[in-house]
Formats: sequence, structure tokens, C-alpha cells
Amino acid sequence: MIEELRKKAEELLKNDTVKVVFGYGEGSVPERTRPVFITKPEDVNKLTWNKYCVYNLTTYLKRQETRKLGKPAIIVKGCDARTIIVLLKECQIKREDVYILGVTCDGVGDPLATKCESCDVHTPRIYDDLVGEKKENKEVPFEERYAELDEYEKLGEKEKWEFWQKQFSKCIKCYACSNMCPLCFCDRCIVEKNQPQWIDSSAHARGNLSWNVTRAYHLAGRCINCEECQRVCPVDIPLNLLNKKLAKEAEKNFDYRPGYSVDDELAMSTYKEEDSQEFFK
Amino acid sequence: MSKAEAKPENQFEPKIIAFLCNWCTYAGADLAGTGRKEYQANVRIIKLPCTGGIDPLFLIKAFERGADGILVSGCHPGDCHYNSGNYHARRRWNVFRPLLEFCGINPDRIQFSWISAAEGGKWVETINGIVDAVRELGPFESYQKLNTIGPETTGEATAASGETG
Amino acid sequence: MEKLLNKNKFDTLIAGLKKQGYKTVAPKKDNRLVTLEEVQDASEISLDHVITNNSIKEFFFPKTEKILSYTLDKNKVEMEEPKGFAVKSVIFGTRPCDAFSLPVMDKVFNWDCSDKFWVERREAITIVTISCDKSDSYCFCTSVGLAPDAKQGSDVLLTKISNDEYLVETVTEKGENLVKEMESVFSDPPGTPDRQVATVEEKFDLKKIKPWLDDNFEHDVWDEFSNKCIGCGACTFVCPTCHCFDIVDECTMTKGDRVKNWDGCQFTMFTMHTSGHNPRSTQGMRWRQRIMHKFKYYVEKFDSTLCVGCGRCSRVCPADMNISEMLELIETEAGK
Amino acid sequence: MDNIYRPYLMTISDMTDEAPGVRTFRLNFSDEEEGKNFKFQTGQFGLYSVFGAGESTFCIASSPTREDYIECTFREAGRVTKALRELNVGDTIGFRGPYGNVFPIDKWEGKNLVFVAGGIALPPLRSVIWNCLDLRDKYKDVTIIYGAKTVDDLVYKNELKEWEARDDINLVTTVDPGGETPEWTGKVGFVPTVVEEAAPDSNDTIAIVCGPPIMIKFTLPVLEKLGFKHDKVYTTLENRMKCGLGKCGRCNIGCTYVCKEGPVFTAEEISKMPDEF
Repeated sequence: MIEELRKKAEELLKNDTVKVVFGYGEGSVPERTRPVFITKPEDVNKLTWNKYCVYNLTTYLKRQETRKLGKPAIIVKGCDARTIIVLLKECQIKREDVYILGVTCDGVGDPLATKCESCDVHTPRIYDDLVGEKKENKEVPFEERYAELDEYEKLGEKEKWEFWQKQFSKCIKCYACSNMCPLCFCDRCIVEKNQPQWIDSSAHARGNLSWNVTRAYHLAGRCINCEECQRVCPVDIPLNLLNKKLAKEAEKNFDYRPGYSVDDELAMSTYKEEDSQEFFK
Repeated sequence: MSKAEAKPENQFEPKIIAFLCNWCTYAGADLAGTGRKEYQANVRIIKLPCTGGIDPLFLIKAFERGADGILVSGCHPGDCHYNSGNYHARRRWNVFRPLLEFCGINPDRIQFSWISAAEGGKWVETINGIVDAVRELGPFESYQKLNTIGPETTGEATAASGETG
Repeated sequence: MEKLLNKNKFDTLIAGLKKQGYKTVAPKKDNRLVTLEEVQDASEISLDHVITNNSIKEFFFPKTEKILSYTLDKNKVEMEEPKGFAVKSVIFGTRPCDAFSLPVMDKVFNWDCSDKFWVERREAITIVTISCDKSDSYCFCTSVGLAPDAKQGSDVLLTKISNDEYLVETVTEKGENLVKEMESVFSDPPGTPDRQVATVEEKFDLKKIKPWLDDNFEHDVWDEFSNKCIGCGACTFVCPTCHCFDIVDECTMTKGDRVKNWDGCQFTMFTMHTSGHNPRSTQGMRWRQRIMHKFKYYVEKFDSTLCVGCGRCSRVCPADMNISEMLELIETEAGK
Repeated sequence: MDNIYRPYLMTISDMTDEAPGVRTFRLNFSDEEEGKNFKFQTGQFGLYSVFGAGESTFCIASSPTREDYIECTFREAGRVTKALRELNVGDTIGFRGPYGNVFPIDKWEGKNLVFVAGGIALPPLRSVIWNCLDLRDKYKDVTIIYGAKTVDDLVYKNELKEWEARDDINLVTTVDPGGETPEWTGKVGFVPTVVEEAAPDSNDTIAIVCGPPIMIKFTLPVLEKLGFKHDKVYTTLENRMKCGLGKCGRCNIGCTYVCKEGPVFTAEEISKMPDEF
């Protein structure tokens, strides 16, 4: 599969279909890979593919440093391809400006990443070219997809508060979560705006709660649960639980899952008259 | 007045912030006033053009600044002055409310309602309802405690916590 | 002064320190993280790690701290000095690289004028370091002039000499006093202790780095190496020697605090002018600033490298940017 | 130990609107004792704070020869300057300083002085201009070349009139093409061009230039052409700052900390700095 990827990348660079290939390269230790940006056909051997390819490379579609390398071919797993669909829907990229090199995937991470346990996109749902044997995207039941939340949803109000306060107290406001997130693409994040200062930039209890809640909320109905925020958090806050909770609510209330089809309407920019309002008085 | 006189001593008086749409609920509250209807005086109203313009951050900010409870209220579905603002708002609260609940914030502290310009009576009921409910819950101490910055809240992991040695 | 400390005395030591009014901080394990934090007794201490996830920095320069409080009444302002930030403490079981970061940072926090929030904490806290008995591939203390059993910055240094025993060496008067205070838990050291110290491979030659940096402010390597950087502040925040900060006001209508927060040179907004002009407008420039600050500017200003080789930045980097790899690359470039 | 981040409390005793969005405050120490002990030299800056909004860095725009007060001039641009503009005479602000180095006016004695400023960059020069004017007999010819986008944008309009009226100052004012009004009697053109036309004699002359980066970039070559040596040209730099004390780590240009080794630099010093402005 690595050979096939390299061959494909080489071809795309040689025939000038793209200027750069966003892919995975060997990391600083065997248990890690790192993003690589291949601009010369002779460098394609730097590309690799293994179970440590956890990154969602689509985040580099938003960064000016990598955008200026020219039209990219981007290696995406099924989950990453969902991000591409959201980015297309949100008009952040144009379809013709990116060449999608899909890879089929049995799961990444060691131990297997949580996101892979309930994967229903082993084969990307959007691609220009597919590398690897096509796999069936078996539907995973709703309960199973959100099973991770059960133990937290069961907690009492006080326990929930204490659990999250303990988690948020660790936050150092490094913003790795939002910088890594391919869907956090605002030029200037709400936390960087100070007129007014909606979110305290200090890493104290108050600032950390408003930051983490807002970050998660801004991804409501958009997050495809690639878990990158959680993976990169240097203080190990289970951020994806928040994202997943929102995804669950969006799916439950609006019957919507982001990144499955370019034809869907975005959940948070539309409405239905029959939307739930049971909690309204 | 009668309520105030009947008030038991040291009874907790919650601070309620109400985010109201200009066209329906605010007018409804106004109607309650012109109709000389009495309701508990714990509410501070913030008038906005439309519930669709209420960012969830407003709610967070209200708690940060000491609110014990929040009411968000606008036009009934179908009645929005801007056609669909309240529908969009409803979507937002449909996900935001569970998120807060998931983080351990009692959903009873945030209430949502549709009150039209003609429903002065419903306004009175709603306010009395939320004030009583939040009074029952007590002050939102767990959130308000977050507000003290300085050595005492820089986290357990910090040498700076505790008293001067 | 040399002594011997048996692991089974940790309990008495921590209890004794607490009795003497010390706040005790030590490595504690929670799930995947090992962090330095307050412990109530020795059973909470975890020593089975290469290095703690958080650095010692936050005990002297917290991620957020009040530097001034005030009350506002119409146009009258009353200022109040923060109190109680310097707590008599012992940090037990930090690593030599972390301990060394303190004398390095003393230089900037005392440059011409002293930051009392740093200085008073320095005075209040005693550092009991444990030499590293293991290392990982991210460690490079030996490349920046340190060693897994270096003493600089520690008040007391413990080095493992058997499964249960540590050799205790006092480094400063403060350390000596601490050992005296706790005399009963220590015993006399053996004649020829077998010091169990990790080996850390020397990855680059520091002497070759600065001359290259002097000449290569403009170089393709800055952009090429950093194009995977996502511009977060994880590296700077976990770094024991990154000391950049922001000052912000947080207030209500009647009172407020002026707060000093960690800030990092990798953020776009860090240097942005109000006009929108940004002297360091690309990630390459910001990455260059980080390397230059650590291995050139600080050396010129304070005759000290602003890096202790702990490797934390490389461990946490979301994009696997590795600082020692960068320096190895510079060494190679310098050799060309 | 003293808290280096603790500001002096200052009372706004007067304010002047200079141009759209630009205002000058005259500030007096709330504590007289502090005021008596306070000394600064021209070129230095400080951190002005609105309690509740934060701190912002600008120069001290008044001359140290006027001892009873300090003045600052700011344009409303960000959070702090916006809050500053909402204040009135009698309100209290914070001030930390003076920080940074100074214009070496002693070294300039007996020489001609040429001041070149653009837009909102006149305030730092105003301090040194008044300083030199208050010691007028120590210097030979004084030329001031000042330009702004429009007539409205010229700051210190009253002082410009006063300088114009004096016969011991050669004042040249200019506005960018299109920025003139029918009554405008000054020049029309960009500052570098006007400097070239005015062609001040470079012999035994010090030039002090302050303005937006683009103006400085084009003015320095003009001065060079007129024969000004790099070490005879002074400017002040600005960078984002938080502490003003060399600790917060953001104002450096290469190895140079603007807050401590600046803000005053000669063109020669600047030419040696890496391109990181």
C-alpha cells in the first residue's frame, strides 16, 4: 500500500496535477508519524502509511504556510474525508482546488483510537483516487457510536461538574486543540478578540470553562470526531467527549451527521419547523 | 409589595438574567407592567432584536457575572419578526443546553420560553416559576467560586495555593 | 554533606516536612499523566517516569497569576498588592534539567529589575531533585551542557544507588538546612555508592549552533522545518525555560485584577501590532524566534542557553516537530 | 520587594482633541510625593493603563523640561485606547515608566536639528522638539518637516501654528496628495519627497525621523542622498510590548529588546538589525 501511495503521489507531482502532496512521514520515534509535504517527485519515498497515521491532515488546508505551497493532493482516511466534506459545505475549499487521495483504513493508533472502534467510513466517502482495497462501510448503530458517553452521562450533576472542573483545571490555554482542528478555521478566534473580551484569556477556572465549552459548541453539528483535539492536548483533557456529546445531540435532534454527504444541509445553518422544543415553556 | 412583606428573613433572592426578543417577549413583559401585574423583582432584562441573535456566550457571561438563573425568551414558532430567527435559536439551544448539562450545570438554571406580546400573564407566570425554581436550587455557588482569580484558584498543582507560609 | 535516604523513609520525610509547615509537591500519576503537584503523603508519589509532564516552571511562574488588584469607585482607584503567593514549599523529585531551568530564568527575571513574583517564590521553595535513572529518545540534556545527575539549581540532589536507596547530596545552604531539619530520616552514606544514572546520548555540539545562528537569520530551513507547525503554544507552555507572558485586566464594574498569563512566541497574535502589522507574520519567523531566543539571543544577553534539554516540547508537539532534530540539522548545515 | 508591575496613579488634568480619533491627555501624579520624585528623559515611553481594560504602550509626548505633568497622545485603535477615550478630566489612569533609552540631546548641542515626522508619529518627536526648543540657544538651526494624510490628521495643530510663527524654527508641513483643503497653505506631497525638496543641509546636522514603517523606509535613502551619515539619523521604533522591562519577550528585533535598548536607535543601529520589523 505504501508503494501504491508513493507511486500515485509521484505521478500526480510529475504530471503537475498538484504542486504538493500532504502525507504522512516517519516520525521522531517509531510510534509516531508526522505530516510531510512532498513537493518533488523524487521525495515520495518519504511517504509512509502505518497504524500511527492518526493525524487529520486536512488541518493543513487552512494554514497559510501550507496553502502557499500550491494545489495539494491530500492523503485522507475515511474520517478525514468527512472533514473535507464539511469544509466543502462551509465553502472553505473548492473541490477543484484539492486532489483527494483516499486511503482505506482498518483503524489507527496503538492502542486503537476510540474513533476507530465505531468507524463506519473505512473507505472514504469522497475521493479522486483510492489507494488500498475497498472496504465495506458498515452502518454502526447509534447507541454503539456514542457508547463512550454513557458512563459520563450517567453521572450526577455534581459529579459531572467536578469531573469537568478537574479536567478543565489542567488546561494551560495553549490552544493546540483549536489550532489542530481542521474546522477551527477562523482567522481570528473568539478568544483572541478583546472588544469585548468574551472569553478570559487566563488559564484559570473561569476562563478555562468558558473556553472549553465555547470551543466545543462552535463545533456543534460540524465536528466529525477525528479526535485530534484530544490527541494533541498536552494535559490530556478528554475534549472529544464534549464534541461527541454535541454530535450525539445534533444527530438525535436533527437527524444529522456531518461529513457524510455533500448534499446535506449544514445542521446549524438550517432548521425544521418540527424541531424539538420539549424544554421550552 | 405583598410578596416582599411576606418574605422570610434571609431568604435567598436569586439573580435572574432574562434575554428577551424585542418584538414578543419584551412587549409581553411590558404588557404585564402596563397591566400592573405583580411578579417577583429578581429579573434583569436584556433586550435583543431577536432570540436568533443570542450567542450562547451571553449565557456563559451572565453566569460569570453572577447570575443564578437565566431566561431566554422570544416569539412563538412562526411568529418571528425576522421569519426564522427563533427557529435557528431553537436549534442552538437544542445542542447547547445538553452541553451545559453534560458539564454539570443544572438545566433548570437556564429556561427557555416563547411568550408573545399579548401574553403578559404568561410572562408573570414564567418569571415567578423560574425565580422559585432557582431559589430552590440556591445560589450558583459552584460557578461563582470560579470567579475568584488569584492564588486560591490557580489550581491544586500550584505552589501558590493556600496561605502564606 | 552526603547522606543516605531509604525509600521507606519517604513517608516520614513528607510527613515531617508538612509538620514543619512546608507545602509538599511531588510527581503524582493520574491516568496517562505524571504531574508535579501537591501531595499529602508519600503514597501519592510516583517515581516510575522519565520526566513529569508539567515542568517546574509553574511553581515559580504560574500559568496565570494576579500581579495587582484594584477597586474602582467612579473615578477613584485603590490598588492592592497580591499577597500569599510565595508559599514555603519543598518540591520533591523534580529532575535535574528542571532544576537547572531556575538559575537560567533567574537571569531574565532579575534583568535590571526584579520580578518579585518570581524572586519571592524562589526564596520560599526548596528543590529536592532526583537524578534520572532512565531517559528516552527525546532527552538531550547532555547536548546543552547538563547531565542526568547535574546539580545546578537543586538544593538537594538524590541519586538512586539501589532499588530502595538514594544517595543524598546537599548542594546549597538551603538544602543543607532542610536535611538538618529532617535529620532523623537520613542515615550515613555507604563508602562507594553505585550511582544509577541514565545515559543520555549527546545529539549535537552546542558550540557549533550559535555561530551558525549568527549568520543565518535568513535561511530556507526555518520555513521548511516549520511548515508542519500548527501554531499552538504547547511547546512554549510545557517548556521549563520559556518565560514569555501577557498582561491582561479582568474586572467587574467595581473591582478588577491585573493578571500575568503565559504567552508564547508561536502564536500569530503574539507580536501583532494594533494596526494589524505583524513583524513575525509567518510560522517560519516564529519558529526561528524560538530557536534564536534559546540558542543565540539569551546566550548573548545572559551567557546561558535558554534550553535545558528536557525534550518536553518535542514530546507534546502535535505535529511531531522535534527540537533536537532541528539542532542536529543546524549542526549539519554548519558543517557544510 | 517592590512590584515592578505596579503603576503610578495619574489624574487626567486636561485633554485636547488633536485629530479624528487622536487625543492628548495631560496627566498629573495623584500622589504629589511620587510626582516630585519622578524623572524622565526625552525619548522614553511608558505603559498607560485604564483599570479594567488593560495597559498600552506609548511614548511620553511632553518634554522633561515641563516638570509638573506628563502628556500622552494616542489614537483610538484597540481596547485600551478605546477605554482611554471614554475617560474625562478628573479620571484616574495608571502609568508605569519611564522605560527605555533616550534621545542623546546633550550630544547634539551646537548642531543643526532636522525633525521629520509622519502622522501620529509626531508625539515622540514633540517631546524632543520641545526639549530642544526649551534649550533653544544650545542648538543651531531647527527644521521640522511634518506630514499627515489629510489636513485634519495633522496633530498638535496649535503647536504647529506656534512653531510656524517663530522665526527660529523652519517648519514645513505637508499633506498627502488629495488630503489638502482649499485653505491649505502648506505643501502637498509625501514626506520623503518633501524632505528631498526641502533639502536640509546635512553638514553638522542631526536628523530625527519618526513615522510609519513605510515612511521611514523611503525617507532614510533620501537623507542618505542629502549626505546624512547613518549615525547622525535617529528614529524610534515601536513593537508590541506587555511589560516594558525586558521580561515578557515579544518586542525584540533579533537580539535587541526595543523596550530596554530602544526605543531610540540610530539608522546605523537599525541597519545592523535583522529584517524583523
